[in-house]
Amino acid sequence: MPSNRKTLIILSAVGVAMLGVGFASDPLYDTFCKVTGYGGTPKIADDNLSEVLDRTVTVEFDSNVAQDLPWKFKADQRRMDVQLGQSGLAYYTVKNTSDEALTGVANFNVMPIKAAPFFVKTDCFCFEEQTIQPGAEMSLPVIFFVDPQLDEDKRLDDVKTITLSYTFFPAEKGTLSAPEPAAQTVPATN
Amino acid sequence: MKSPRNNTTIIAAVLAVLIALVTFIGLVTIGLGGERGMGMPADGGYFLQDAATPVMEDLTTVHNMVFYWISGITAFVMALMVFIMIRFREKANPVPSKTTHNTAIEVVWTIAPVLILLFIAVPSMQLLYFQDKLPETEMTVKAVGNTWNWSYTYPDLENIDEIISNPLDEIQAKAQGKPFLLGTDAQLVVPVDTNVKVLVTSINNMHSWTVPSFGIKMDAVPGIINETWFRATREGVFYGQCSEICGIKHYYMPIEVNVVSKAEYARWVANDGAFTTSVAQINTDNTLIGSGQTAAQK
Amino acid sequence: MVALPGENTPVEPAGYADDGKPGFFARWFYSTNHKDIGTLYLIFGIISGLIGGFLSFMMRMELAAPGIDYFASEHQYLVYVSMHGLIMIFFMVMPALIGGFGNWFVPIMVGAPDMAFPRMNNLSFWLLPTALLCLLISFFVPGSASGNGFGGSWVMYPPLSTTGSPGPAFDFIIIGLLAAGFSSIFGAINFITTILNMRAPGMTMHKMPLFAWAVLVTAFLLLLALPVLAAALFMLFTDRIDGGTGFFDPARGGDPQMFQHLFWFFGHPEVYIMILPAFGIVSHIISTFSKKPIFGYLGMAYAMVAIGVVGFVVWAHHMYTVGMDVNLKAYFLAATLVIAVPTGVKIFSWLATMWGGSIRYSIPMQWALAFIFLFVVGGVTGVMLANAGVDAYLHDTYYVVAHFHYVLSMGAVFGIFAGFYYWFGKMFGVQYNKWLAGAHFWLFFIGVNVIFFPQHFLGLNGMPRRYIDYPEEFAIWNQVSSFGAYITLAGVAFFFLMLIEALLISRRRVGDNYWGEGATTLEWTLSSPPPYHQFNVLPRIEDNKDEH
Amino acid sequence: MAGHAVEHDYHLIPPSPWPFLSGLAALVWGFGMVVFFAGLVPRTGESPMLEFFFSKGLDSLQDSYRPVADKVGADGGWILLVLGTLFAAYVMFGWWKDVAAESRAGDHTPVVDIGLRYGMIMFIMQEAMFFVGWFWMFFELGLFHKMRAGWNTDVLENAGAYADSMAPGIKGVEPWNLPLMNTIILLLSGTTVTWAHHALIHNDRKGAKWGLGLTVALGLLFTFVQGYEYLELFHERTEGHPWISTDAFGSAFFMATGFHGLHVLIGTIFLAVMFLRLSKGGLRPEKHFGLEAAAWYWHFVDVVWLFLFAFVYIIFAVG
Repeated sequence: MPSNRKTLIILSAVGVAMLGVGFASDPLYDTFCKVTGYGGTPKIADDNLSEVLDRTVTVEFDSNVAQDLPWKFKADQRRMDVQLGQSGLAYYTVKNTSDEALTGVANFNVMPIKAAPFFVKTDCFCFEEQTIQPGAEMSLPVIFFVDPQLDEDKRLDDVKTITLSYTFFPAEKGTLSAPEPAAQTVPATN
Repeated sequence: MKSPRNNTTIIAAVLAVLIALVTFIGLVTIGLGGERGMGMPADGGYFLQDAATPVMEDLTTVHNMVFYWISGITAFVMALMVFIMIRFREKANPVPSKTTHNTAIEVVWTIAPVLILLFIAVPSMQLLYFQDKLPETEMTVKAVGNTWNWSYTYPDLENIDEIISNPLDEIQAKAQGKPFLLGTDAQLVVPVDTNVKVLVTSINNMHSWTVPSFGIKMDAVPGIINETWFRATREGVFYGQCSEICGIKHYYMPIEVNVVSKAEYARWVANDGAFTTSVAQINTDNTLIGSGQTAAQK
Repeated sequence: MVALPGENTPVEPAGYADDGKPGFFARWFYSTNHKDIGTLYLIFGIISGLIGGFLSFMMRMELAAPGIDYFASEHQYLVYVSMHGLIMIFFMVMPALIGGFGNWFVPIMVGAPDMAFPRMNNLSFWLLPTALLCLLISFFVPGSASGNGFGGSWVMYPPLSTTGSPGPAFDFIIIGLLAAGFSSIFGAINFITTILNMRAPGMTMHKMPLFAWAVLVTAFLLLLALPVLAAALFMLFTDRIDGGTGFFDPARGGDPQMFQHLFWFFGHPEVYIMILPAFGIVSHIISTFSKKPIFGYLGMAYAMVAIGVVGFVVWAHHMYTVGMDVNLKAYFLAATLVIAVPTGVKIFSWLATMWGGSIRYSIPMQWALAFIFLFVVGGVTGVMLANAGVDAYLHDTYYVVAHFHYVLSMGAVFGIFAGFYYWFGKMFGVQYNKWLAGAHFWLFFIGVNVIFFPQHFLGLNGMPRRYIDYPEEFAIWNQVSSFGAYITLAGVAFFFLMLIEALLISRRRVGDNYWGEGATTLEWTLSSPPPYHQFNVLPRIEDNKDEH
Repeated sequence: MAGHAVEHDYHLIPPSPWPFLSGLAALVWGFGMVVFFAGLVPRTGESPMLEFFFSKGLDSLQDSYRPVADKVGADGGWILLVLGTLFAAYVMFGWWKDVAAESRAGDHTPVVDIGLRYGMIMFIMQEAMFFVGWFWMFFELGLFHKMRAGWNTDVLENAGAYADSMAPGIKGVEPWNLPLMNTIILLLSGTTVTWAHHALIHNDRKGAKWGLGLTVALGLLFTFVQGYEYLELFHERTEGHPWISTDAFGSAFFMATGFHGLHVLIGTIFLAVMFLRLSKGGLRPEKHFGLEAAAWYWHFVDVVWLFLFAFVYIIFAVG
């Protein structure tokens, strides 16, 4: 069947070519990135480059500690007035009140929900393991700004206050980070 | 249809109308006339608890409005069924008709529900947005669900410690004159006529912070902070119960909110969270603000 | 026994007695016959119903008075609550309605000799005992530190179902539900293929009986909703493994509320899965006993399709209080209200079918009429609950319990019993005792109303669900409600008396079409019971001038 | 009526043991899953029945969280799991052998054949919905959850910003490396399976065998590459980039790609069986639904991969 043979040949050629491109893609991509600079974007939002508006919102800071983590966790300031687009720097303090080194990890959320998309953190301690020695204290900074685009949305006209809330959870044994010297004493995972 | 068997038709129609009227009037008078629990369920009650916030007042209004509609629909369907069941029973109507279509009526019973639903949807939406939109709140309380109790903090008041609100057992409840399974050993204290923002979260399982008289039910989810608000318009103690299954003591983690006058609240705050000793007179004009409260409101 | 047309006509035993039926074991365990499998499903449904009913009866006993009287622990009560829900939904209503009646009558109604995949049909059935066994095992293995069994309700929300119930009890439930899910998916594939591919010559989609339509829509709902539940259950399963995943673990960036979305994306279509086949059955019964064709057949069929479609986009109305964005709530409010429209079309079409008819109040007709009325009551409270604002008060109270028991315990279950009495003679070749069946109906009808109507009051007064103990203020209506449970139990007793009397003692034979002129679908052209393989010569559906 | 001879083309099947045995196999397998992954850990004295059967592996449940170590694979659950899997494999083998035999016996008339097609389409539909669940979870983690938690608004406008929108700690996998290769492998295998199908239609059995064989080989290659990638990712984890299976993104990544990998395996086996049948002289040019079903399934797996590649890999790409 000549037609089939032809198909076979064409397909094989295409296949080999594709495989070749596949294997070559890694060096090619690397070169591409080197040339264009594309791809190496940092993880957290870039610096705050937005213009600053007159409208002010109050950011309130809230903190929680989940069960089974004997830590004290407080925001150093209860609230902070920021203009839209203006960067804010806030600190939280967390203290280990137990007598063993413990590791925790924080998650965060923002209320009201509709304002959350406009609340941008440029630096944040969330989802990073924090290991604290017994009785030790740690100060955790968070840098944020409220996107001025918030002002353009009519739905958000009533937003005067934004609550930023962090919750510390005990980090599970060996799941979050490679063993570091400090993390050797693993909390009883309970 | 056959030539009308007058008697049957008349009897059926009269009965149907009677039953519809009885159903509707009965449902509406009994259903909306029940005793209303004041801050807690009424004994043997069968109606919403009394409203202590504007949200709950609206909620009651919407509920009643919908209740009229659904009672009417139920009564109407009942009447139709009764009429049909009597008029078209085998004996009264031995030869069935073979009608299978009537476009007009099919259109009517598609359009009519749409209109009714529109009538229902509009106030319902208004209530929904009213509930959701936080007004300028004058103070904040935070309720945290735990297995199995609630704890309350006043983020703005440095001198008030965390209030751990444990349920009272039967003997304690009796001794303190509080209802068993509703009473707690430590209440949440808020002033009357004040917009209170409530932050709700949990530190383990999910819970739900509920005060029926306030029209509030907000799930407490670990790692997520939810916010809602209320403005109590009358003083008194208001009870609620956890409303999201959270483990074995789900039934045993009540909520108790004490709404006091502004003066009383100021005294309570000045007293570091105790009602016992009276404190120097406080100017009632600016009572609301406790020591730690700053300028949440401009 | 009132003489019904045809029921005294003796049926000649020839024709089906030794129609190539295999021996007992091969017939019932290796079965590839849709009628035998349907019977197995019905028996399975009855057994599960007994178990689930026992659980609910114990709950009502406990709740009859304040205080904890019967249960060993609060945990045990929650286990009963959870298992009652799961068993009734997955192992009673679904097997009976879809597996039982669907298997028995969908092939016959579309004029097919059997299901499209007879072997897979049996697989659907045999996964269910496995699944039920897994659920029953979970009673006896540790659930949480508080005791054996899983006490997180049928909705299985994490973290209560992950870190809150670390024992293997819940893993058994996951496996059981996965097995039941696959059973239903295979069943759905089978039904869809049967209905689309095996209709008799001349049987166009628009001539297909409404029960077949109902099962078709149901099957699509199953096919599209269950895999999502399977994915969610897998997520729960791996979340529960040590060092496993963190989908619902906020500490790892997961979201506990996401499970609720996945669950209700399945869970809301699920309630239509349970009620749509009942709609189909009731349509036939109303038409048969009014001696009139269905009014607005096309409207009825497409109303079911509409309910199925809209049913997929309203799931989050179960989650008004979790802290959703208000615009989402508003959308779900509106979408949920829309469902009332096709439902209303169905109700009014049934009434219009009866209008001008010549109504005979046989036992199935009584169940069907009760179904309509109770479904209306349950439906209108659904309209109340759809209002997101009002739901802030009523969510997770007994009002919700009353609502969904009105549409399921009285909707779906009344549909099941209606179908059971309607087709009893057709399935088993013998007729029930009208008096026993009547007693069953009336006791059951009164009983369930006494149980569930007061629960509206409890909910309005503020009593939350899943409570083993409650403040004294709720005592009166709880007592009434529990009293209803005793009445219902008596009704169930009459059901079994009826079964014993009809199947074992009297064995009154019935003819082909024992309901007479109103019964027009194909099953009435067959003997009672039908031959082991029906339609060796396919029936030919003629154009009916009454149709459009 | 019963007296008549069968005059329709439908396929009535005699009683078959396979469904019943499938139920049993599912029971064994399910038990194995629970025992293997969860362990049977009754509180002392609470489960006499289980203690009787599994007394060796019993552990006590100390508090509300299960102890971390030694649970996975404990209690001899793997024996049950393997037994269940073998049992299930045996049942499937027996079942499909029957089906193939029936097909050869001419039971699959045109109308039955159409039914089989319907069945396969429905099956693929439900598989698609299964993946909808995983993708939904994925988008929730990528979009909505971050939306609630604070997130850039311009993420919808460009992929780079989308990647930035993830919470710190969430890292994607480099897409233009092994994943791209896998994409090409799968796309290629899609063409080879089509080739096989067309060759069979033209009764070019040799070509069909070549096409199928190549497809199977490419499927295996995909699995191999995927396994290698997993290995690398696990390796990365031990070197301090611990996102896999620890945070929710890692969970979604692993479970979604893992289930896809499982489907690739199933599809490969499906195709391999077709290859064997073809080699043994089965599958005629005018009648080869088994092969078609395998091809459909393979294309489905392919499409799922494209979605995974686009959303899981590219959008969450790390630089």
